[in-house]
Amino acid sequence: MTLVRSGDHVARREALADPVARYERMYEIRRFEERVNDLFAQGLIHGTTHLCAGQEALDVSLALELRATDIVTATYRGHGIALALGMPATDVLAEIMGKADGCTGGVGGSMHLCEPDVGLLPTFAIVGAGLPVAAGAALAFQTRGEDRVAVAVFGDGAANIGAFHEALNLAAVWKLPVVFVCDNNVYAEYSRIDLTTPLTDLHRRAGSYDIPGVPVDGMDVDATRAVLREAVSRARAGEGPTLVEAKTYRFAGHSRADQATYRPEGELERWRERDPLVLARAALVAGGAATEDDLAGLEKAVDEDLDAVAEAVAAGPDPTPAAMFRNIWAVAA
Amino acid sequence: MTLVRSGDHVARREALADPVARYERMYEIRRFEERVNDLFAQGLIHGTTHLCAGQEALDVSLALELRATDIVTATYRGHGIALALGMPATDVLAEIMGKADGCTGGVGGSMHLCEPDVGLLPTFAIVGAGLPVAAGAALAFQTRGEDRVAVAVFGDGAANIGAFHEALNLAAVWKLPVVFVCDNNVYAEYSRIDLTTPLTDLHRRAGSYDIPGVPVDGMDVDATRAVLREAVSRARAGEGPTLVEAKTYRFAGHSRADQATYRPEGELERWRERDPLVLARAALVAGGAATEDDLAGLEKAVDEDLDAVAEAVAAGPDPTPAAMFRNIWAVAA
Amino acid sequence: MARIRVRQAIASALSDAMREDESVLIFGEDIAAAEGPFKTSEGLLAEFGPLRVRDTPISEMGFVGAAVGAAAVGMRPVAEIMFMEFLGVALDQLVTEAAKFRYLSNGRVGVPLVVRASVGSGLGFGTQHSQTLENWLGATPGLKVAVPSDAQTAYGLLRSAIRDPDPVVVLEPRVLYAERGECVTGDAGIVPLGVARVPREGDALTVVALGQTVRAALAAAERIDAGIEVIDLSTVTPWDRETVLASVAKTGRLVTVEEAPASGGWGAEIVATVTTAAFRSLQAPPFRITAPDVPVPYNKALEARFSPGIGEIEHQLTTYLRTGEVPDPWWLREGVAA
Amino acid sequence: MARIRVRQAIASALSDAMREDESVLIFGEDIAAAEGPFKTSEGLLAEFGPLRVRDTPISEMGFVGAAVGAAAVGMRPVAEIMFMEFLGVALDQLVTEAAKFRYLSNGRVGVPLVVRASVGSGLGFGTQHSQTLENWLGATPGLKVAVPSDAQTAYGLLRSAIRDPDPVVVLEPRVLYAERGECVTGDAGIVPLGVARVPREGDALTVVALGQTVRAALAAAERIDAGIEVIDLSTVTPWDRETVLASVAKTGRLVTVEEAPASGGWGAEIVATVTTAAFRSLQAPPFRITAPDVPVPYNKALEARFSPGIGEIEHQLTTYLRTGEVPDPWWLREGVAA
Ligand SMILES: Cc1ncc(C[n+]2csc(CCOP(=O)(O)OP(=O)(O)O)c2C)c(N)n1
Ligand SMILES: Cc1ncc(C[n+]2csc(CCOP(=O)(O)OP(=O)(O)O)c2C)c(N)n1
Ligand SMILES: [Mg+2]
Ligand SMILES: [Mg+2]
Repeated sequence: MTLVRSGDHVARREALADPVARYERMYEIRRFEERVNDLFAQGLIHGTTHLCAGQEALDVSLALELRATDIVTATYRGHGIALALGMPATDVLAEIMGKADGCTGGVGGSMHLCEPDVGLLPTFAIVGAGLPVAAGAALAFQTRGEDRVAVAVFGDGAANIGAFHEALNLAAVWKLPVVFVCDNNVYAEYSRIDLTTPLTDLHRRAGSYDIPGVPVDGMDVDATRAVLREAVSRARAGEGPTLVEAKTYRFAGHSRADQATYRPEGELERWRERDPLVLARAALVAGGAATEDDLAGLEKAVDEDLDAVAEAVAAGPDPTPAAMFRNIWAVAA
Repeated sequence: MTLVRSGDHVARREALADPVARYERMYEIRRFEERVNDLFAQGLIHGTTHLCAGQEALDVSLALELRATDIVTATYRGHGIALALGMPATDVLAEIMGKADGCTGGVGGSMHLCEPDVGLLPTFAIVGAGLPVAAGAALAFQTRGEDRVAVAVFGDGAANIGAFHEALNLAAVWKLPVVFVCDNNVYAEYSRIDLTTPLTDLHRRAGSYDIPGVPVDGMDVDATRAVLREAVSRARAGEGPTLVEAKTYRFAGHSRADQATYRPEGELERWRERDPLVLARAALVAGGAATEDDLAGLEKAVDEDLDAVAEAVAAGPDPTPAAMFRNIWAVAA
Repeated sequence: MARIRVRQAIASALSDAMREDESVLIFGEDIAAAEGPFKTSEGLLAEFGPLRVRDTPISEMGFVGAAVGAAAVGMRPVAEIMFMEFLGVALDQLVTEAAKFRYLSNGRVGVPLVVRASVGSGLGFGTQHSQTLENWLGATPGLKVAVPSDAQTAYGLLRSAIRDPDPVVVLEPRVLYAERGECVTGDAGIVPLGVARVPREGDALTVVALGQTVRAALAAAERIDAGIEVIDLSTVTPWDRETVLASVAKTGRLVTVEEAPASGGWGAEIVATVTTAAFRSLQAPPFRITAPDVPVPYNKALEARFSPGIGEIEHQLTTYLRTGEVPDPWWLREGVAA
Repeated sequence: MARIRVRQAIASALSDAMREDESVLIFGEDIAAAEGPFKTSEGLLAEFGPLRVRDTPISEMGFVGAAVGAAAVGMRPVAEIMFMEFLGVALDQLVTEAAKFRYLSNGRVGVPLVVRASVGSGLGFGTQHSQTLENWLGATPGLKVAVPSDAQTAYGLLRSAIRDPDPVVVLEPRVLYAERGECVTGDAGIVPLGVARVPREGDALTVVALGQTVRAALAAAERIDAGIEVIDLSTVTPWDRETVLASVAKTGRLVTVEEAPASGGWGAEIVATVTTAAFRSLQAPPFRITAPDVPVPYNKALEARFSPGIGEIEHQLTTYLRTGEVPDPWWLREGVAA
């Protein structure tokens, strides 16, 4: 792998057609998050961040099933999706570090990644806010007769907020080309899902809008991919929205300060056995697509690249105060 | 029937134990609304109003199954509920006419009726707003260990708004003593229900919260009463919320200006055959509880009373400008 | 030049915009088949069809959010909010999302949406359907807010709002929908955002009004006839400092006329800014003519008194011109508010 | 007198209120088992149990509405909104419902709820989690809004808010949660609503600050040491006209210090009201020291410049005292905002 810079996004996205490259991307996401965690611990990053370890399979399969012209609304837990969709680690890390070269120029931060070239709208720090927006993008596609699709990715906790309900109903009644992907990682902040809703099989909420609701093992990249493929092609064919519930697990705490002491004993460990990276790696070796050595080499290359990225980003320029005055109105005031 | 004035609310409520009195109340509501309509036509009422003809059976059965200490949140289409719960026609009409003797002193109007003595919170002009409020009243009862129940009454259109979703989930996860009563009268303003949601059997939305969802023929006072009784006693027994969907029909237009020309041909006429008053009247006569003559006499008495009410209210005092400065802060500014 | 109703001017602006630009689509509750609760979309479904003219479920947060998404991918959606209050569940999408997309995308994702909402008192809709609430939007860099005062500005500001690359909220005084006025349509009828109008010139006193208070202020100024300049602010954020400051430089006196309570109203921003910028040219204390700090009452007579009418404005301005001092509003003069 | 953190002062206020009054119950996201995202409810679940201390689903409109209902039937709920922005879907319940119940019930149904929400910039939470947005609430007769500036006011205003018979929103500057300060608890520590504090007296200039700008204003005043009176507004609606007017009557000069952009901020109301009421006693133009009219930036250095800090306040006040003219803010002085 070589350092990818802005402009190569789509190529980076298309590389995922290769199963080995899919594993590589998942590995990159995992390691990227570890680095972000370290940089925080070292005081080199300001504010807060939300790591996505445990949901790499979902992020990568989503990227694989979408076209670069499709649109994604995601959340503050969005580093993995950004990387999966094709954003290079430099752009993402620079933003997280508030650098001038970050994807928003350093005014957004970890919760606000954006790359129109791969269809990523500014990620949403408000729970649920991205669902109606995805429906709206789909409305545009439908109105213009385009075969593009919009996808909203959101958490289990977001399924309890009003925007979820309104967006699904709107999409259902208008048969919009949108897929609602619920990343059910068992927790919303420090609350286990069963503390905040009696219905934990969230795909069943699709019934309220007479649309398909499909659960899937979100730790399994192939299974997830298959379900998303079906949902995306339904949308693209004009058959309306689907609610996909990917059952995943949040390996990290909610945000950087969180040690996740509220987890029942053994829960994390049980889920770790189903780590999407472990599963994907074993499948590649078992299927003969790559040897242990191939993968070890590839992992080393990713590690080295991320070293180089981290070094380059840290040395990059900070924005000047003028940055906060730009991009507020269409025409500079 | 004699003119009932403030203070006799509870007695008026309790009268409903008698099936003939139930019919009488339904008849009163229907005639009351006709008068309101006439007063508007004569330019004697300001603003707008939303008539409830067609939902009298629901209003009266609800009043019958609740205690005066229970709490109801209702909507701008609330004249019937107010009368059913025990508010005398004078208080309601005076408010609609903006009179000083109205239940809010004339500052509220048709959309904002209120009578704490019978558990009616100020009715809600914002669609959906009453559902979380009812859940909150139920939360108070639960916290204090009281066996009181809260009921939210709302329309089919309200089932598409975020507050519906959030309130039902909150009530379900906390097992609150609340009953959600959806008055599915087929229309939200000028839109038939199937134009704004693919799921028209709204009680099925209960499935999203793992609570019971029960449909009922809202034109039949006995059937409605039975379903409400079950839901209210579940709530009172601490078994949590129920979503009741009463299938009714809005005989009038949405609000005063609306001629409802958007209705499919014959629809109104078909529903008219199931007019709750016609059904209830026939049942009384058939069951021998009253003769045609009894009922004709009773209807005449109601008509006369409403004549007297209308006359008295029209002659009543208007509020002075000082009224708009009262009751904003707890202690007068 | 045709005299048309304000609601017709709005429908014309929508249809002209939809003819001019295929990316314009409109949606809201009962705006398609029923042509709008206030008939502001008459004829549009028939002309533009159900893809571009849509009835929505009662889901303000959902469809305002949908406007954000549609705008972010190149449409110019116009969402109708029947009564401004209903934005109470949708401010997130406007203030915290739409207004910030350009900033959060390094200038690459604009959100050219328009939200139209009816506002204000005067028709007996009661306290939950009669507020103006432009304060909900006014502290939001990236979001523009315009308020028409007659048929021409209803047409022209809406056309500008739809062409604008940023999110714009147009707050339409509901009481004006049925009013008639002259209205030039087409490009010549476009009224720019951010520019105040000066429908009446004078050199003794600057009166800044907005929306439904413009005509009352003008009528009061006619009656007094003593060099009163009346400014129709038209765009309340960002507002036209130049025009107002130039006027005050000339008159030395500033009064704002608001239909709603003083607290939290737009008048404070005008008075504060002008005072800071033009302190030495002020010859008398600037002040605000407003409603009292109470919810909008329902009763017809009370509602009529709530918002400052021609008589009240005339009284306050006359007293001010005569004495140079700030007059009491009616509720203090009459000792009504204890 | 103990020096405790602001978040501990808040937890103390909640527990003292819950001990005093059985009708107090609290809820919000992760406030029970996890003791609050900002640890403002430490120990409360353990002491008061799961009926009175509840974790909610992510449903701001739902649980703010539930607070309205619980309050309407006699409880005194305190709902926590983690970040003020999340009220963007719940203003309906506060502004259009809670604030109007007393009015719409002829005085028979009060809504003694409290909503606590964290506000403001300074911790790198980015543009959707750093606004202050008190403007969303300020035009609402019937609704009170208080903003603490240290441990004592955090404790004391919250106690008052909970005892108050009307709905009160307490906006807590998030950046203060970890700060320590002296804090008297119990009845002696209660700080009344609607009364401004005067932590520093002087006769040359009145500075009105709120929330996190109070300490910056005080520190700047210390440095300048030229008769600067600093007022901590404490309650932003309804605000204490008497104290501010008395101060300006003495000093003849008024400056407000806001952490957020000028447009739509609370400072306009103060400047406008004081100008109208005390025009003749003003010896120089009143003005507002604020953030620029931009969204809150994420980058640490940029965020630090966004909100007026001690140095900026000192500079502007010094220039003003020296010249009697309104100083330019840093972005104009430095030519940064093109
Ligand atoms: C409307 C709103 N309420 C609360 C929050 C605070 N918050 C941020 S993340 C989060 C938990 C979300 O959980 P979930 O939807 O399951 O997503 P996850 O974090 O697990 O990816 C909460 C409550 C918010 N950002 N927006
Ligand atoms: C949040 C909100 N959106 C829109 C409206 C305008 N409005 C008033 S009544 C109504 C229709 C409601 O329909 P439904 O819930 O079926 O009740 P019904 O009128 O049939 O009793 C609408 C859209 C409102 N009052 N509140
Ligand atoms: Mg989660
Ligand atoms: Mg209906």
